[in-house]
Amino acid sequence: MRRVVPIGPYHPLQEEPEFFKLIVEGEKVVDLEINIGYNHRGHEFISPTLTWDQVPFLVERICGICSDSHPYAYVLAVEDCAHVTPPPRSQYIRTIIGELERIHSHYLWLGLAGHFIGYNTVWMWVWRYREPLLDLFELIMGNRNHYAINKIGGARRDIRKEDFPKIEKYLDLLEEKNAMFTKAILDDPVIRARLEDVGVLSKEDAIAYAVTGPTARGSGYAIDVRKDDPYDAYDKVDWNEIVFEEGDVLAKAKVRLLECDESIKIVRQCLKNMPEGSIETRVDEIPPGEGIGRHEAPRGEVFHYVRSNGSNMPVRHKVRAPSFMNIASNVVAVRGYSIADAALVLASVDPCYCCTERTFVYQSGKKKYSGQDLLKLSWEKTEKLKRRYKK
Amino acid sequence: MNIVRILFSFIVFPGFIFSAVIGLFLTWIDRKVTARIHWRVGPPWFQPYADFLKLLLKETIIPEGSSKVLFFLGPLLGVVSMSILAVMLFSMNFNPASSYVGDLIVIIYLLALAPIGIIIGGSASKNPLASVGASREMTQYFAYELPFLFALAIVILKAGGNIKFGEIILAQEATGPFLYSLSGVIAAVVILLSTQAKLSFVPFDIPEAEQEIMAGPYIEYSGVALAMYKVTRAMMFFTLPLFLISLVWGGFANWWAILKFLLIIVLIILIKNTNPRLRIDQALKFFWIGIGILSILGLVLAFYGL
Amino acid sequence: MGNAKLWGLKKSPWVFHVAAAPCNNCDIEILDILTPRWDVERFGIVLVGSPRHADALLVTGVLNRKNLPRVLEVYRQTPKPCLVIAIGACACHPNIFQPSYNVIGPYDKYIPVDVYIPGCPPKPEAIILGVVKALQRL
Amino acid sequence: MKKEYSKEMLAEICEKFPEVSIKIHSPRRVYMRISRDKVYDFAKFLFEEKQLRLSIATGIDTRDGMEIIYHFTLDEVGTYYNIKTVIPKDDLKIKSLTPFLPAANWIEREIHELLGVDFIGHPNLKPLLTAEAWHADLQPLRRDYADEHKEIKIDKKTGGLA
Repeated sequence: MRRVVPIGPYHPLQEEPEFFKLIVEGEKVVDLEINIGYNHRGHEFISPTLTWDQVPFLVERICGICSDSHPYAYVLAVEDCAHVTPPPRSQYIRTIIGELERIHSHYLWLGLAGHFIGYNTVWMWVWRYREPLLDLFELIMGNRNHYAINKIGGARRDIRKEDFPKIEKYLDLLEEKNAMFTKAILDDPVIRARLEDVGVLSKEDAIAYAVTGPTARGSGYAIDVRKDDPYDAYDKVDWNEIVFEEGDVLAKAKVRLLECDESIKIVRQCLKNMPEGSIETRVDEIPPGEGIGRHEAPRGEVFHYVRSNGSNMPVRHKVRAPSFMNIASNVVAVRGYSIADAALVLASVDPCYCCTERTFVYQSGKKKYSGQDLLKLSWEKTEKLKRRYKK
Repeated sequence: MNIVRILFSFIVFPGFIFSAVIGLFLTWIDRKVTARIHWRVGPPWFQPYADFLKLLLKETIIPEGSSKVLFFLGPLLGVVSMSILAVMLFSMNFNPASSYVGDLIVIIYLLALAPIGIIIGGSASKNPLASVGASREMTQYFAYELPFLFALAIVILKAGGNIKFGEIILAQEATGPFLYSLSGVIAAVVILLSTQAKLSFVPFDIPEAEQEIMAGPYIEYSGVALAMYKVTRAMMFFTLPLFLISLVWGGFANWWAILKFLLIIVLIILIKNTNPRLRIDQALKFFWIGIGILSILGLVLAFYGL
Repeated sequence: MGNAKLWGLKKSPWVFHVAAAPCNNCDIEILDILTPRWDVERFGIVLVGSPRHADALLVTGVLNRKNLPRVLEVYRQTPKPCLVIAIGACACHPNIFQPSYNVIGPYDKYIPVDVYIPGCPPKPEAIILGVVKALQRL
Repeated sequence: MKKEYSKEMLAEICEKFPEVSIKIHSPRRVYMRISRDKVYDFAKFLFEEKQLRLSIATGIDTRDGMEIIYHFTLDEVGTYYNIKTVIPKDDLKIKSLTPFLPAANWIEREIHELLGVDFIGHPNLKPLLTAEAWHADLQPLRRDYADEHKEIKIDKKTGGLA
């Protein structure tokens, strides 16, 4: 007897609305229909209505978890188009933020993966150690998410000398905790029973569906933009690409866990070797032409293509998020497994589909705080954080 | 006069109201301990009562096209069976003479009523996820019931083949709790794991896996009906550990029982918080092969008096 | 009776999370307030899996043509009385997404919204403050 | 050592497809122009024989016609080989790549939906992103699109069309 089990559009498995129709026989999934578009906001339509320097703020709001990756790929694309090379210090800054974001994203996924298999303790513990990283972001860039660090021709903010030890201190904590999580999660027999040989995506399917990121590397398909097409500081640091052959959910989890260690390594080296100097080159105009930017986001390769006609706005701006390719591969990965596994497999590619700065708090129609007041509150908190970290 | 006493014992003490109040308090302990394990603070003590009160006073929506009678029968079955179970456990512990032949069988049936209520309710909801939940509940019931019955057989064997509940308690008073023997430990472990499954706690919360099938059988329930399910769950959290204590740990008609009771509760909460959810086929394998063989071994040991 | 109901609602608001077309950040911050540093379970706030169990809907992101019918359906399925709390700048106004063909504007055009918590994303403190304000207004 | 595009590969392409015009934008960004009829064979050659990965395809509405760019990448050297083709606006048809490359499925559906290009041989050319109530003949990324979405009225009760 065939039945349709809907997952979504509103389902606790996903933070975002997507609709998966699982066609099941008993508990076994025989087919999957994916219906997306619940999150379609038309970025490619809005982008040509904004100027070159406004677009990073728009693409930042494609996805809140990879809110560094999209602007990063976008500025790389524009720099490719205009043949601009940003100053070395800004390259290092961008690399550091890119890697810190990767840790934040992988930890987020790890916590949610724990939640999905009903292991809330993992979720709470992992997110407990993710929280100081968000404080660090707030300290460096003034916001917990939506960092706004990338700018055409450089970085928007500098990392101050006095923040270095704070980052180092956090990395020490993280290194210790990451070893703990890796051991705890990979040695737990019940977790292994749930994750091993589930949702296997073979290498052939991975190539045919052109998946990217940890999803591909978990299937033995060794692609990583940071190694293949090194940009910014990635060819000046020493790190390893993590590849596993199995293709199951456990392999993807392993890739993400071990990648955090590599990210720690990269950030340490960047902090150590960071050159002095300015953090941006002036870009006066974008000449007519086209440019491609790619960045290895936590989920895979982010691809941005821009075309300029010499005016102050892009003519066409194409965005390809890694999940666009990864989610389509679920159709083959989920077939033949049970509903309980399907939920896990759908989450295992770390699906991500994906707001502005005006803030008011209204209380029964009366304005209580203005934007300025809130900005002040925010500064005060940043100061407080700084004091706390000094101790 | 007698009727009033019986009604009092079923509705107030130790029946519905008493076990519901204590049960809800235990769910607070559960949430608090869970929160502490998670490095959190956790809810205040009145939280489960506030939840219950709010659900009672909220709108109850009956999904279109589902049978009203069956939709409410589901939660009602659980509440009624757990009230009766609480009364039986108390009367037999404090007055073993009130026991009659075969009352253990009655208790087994009462314990089965709660999952049957969930299956009825889930099937009556007319929701694909609820029916998946109901079918998982059924599978899981068949999974844990077999070793559970074997464990009860161990207890009966050790009590000298007596299926009177009062006799089991008296036998333990005479020879010491069954727990202090090898087969008694096996029986206790099996009953504890079945309790975990009966309570639908992780790793056996498969029927109501929130992240997979959105609370499963309860998905369409709201207001009073959901409150009844919640209170059934709370009452089970009270009566099932008591059942375990009276079967293998010498009854609860003494002050030590409170400590034993809390120990079992904390054990259940710890198991809940240090395991991920199993898949339904893994749960089936676990109960039938792993725990099944263990319980048969216990039966053999009990036969030789170990 | 009325007081008891109010007390119950105030002390135990169960929330269901409705994400229309968000960028994920507000959603992540909502999950964040459940985790150790903020722990809203102290106030009895629990994230539930079905709109049937919910007392409050946390809505995030902008509405678009495809998810509007679903959001309305979720609102219909929620037993009344229920609060609607719009979290994030997008839920209050489409903002940067205004020119898009697929975005159809703020929530309050379609469902009654009780509280607005703007910010991109609002800090967890702001979300907790907003929910508490909403409960105080009851 | 910085890896980049290989001369041998470009020579092989020129030999097999003599009509390709190649522009090297930067060491790792190669743009190749080819006529519409040859795109299928060329893409097949790149995917099957040269093991290139299809990253995405971009559709651009230009004055000369609908331009489609297939972004292929060779991960060993990290180079993008982009196939450009122009389709005249009065005949928006091109052969689909989906039969041999499943990854192209969603990409082509998206271009079909937002720009109105028909992909011949595509198994399931249904709208991917827009709502059920969206007019199929409205393609928002085209140059002649003039905010027609403002005309679509919404029923406030059901969320569908008024």
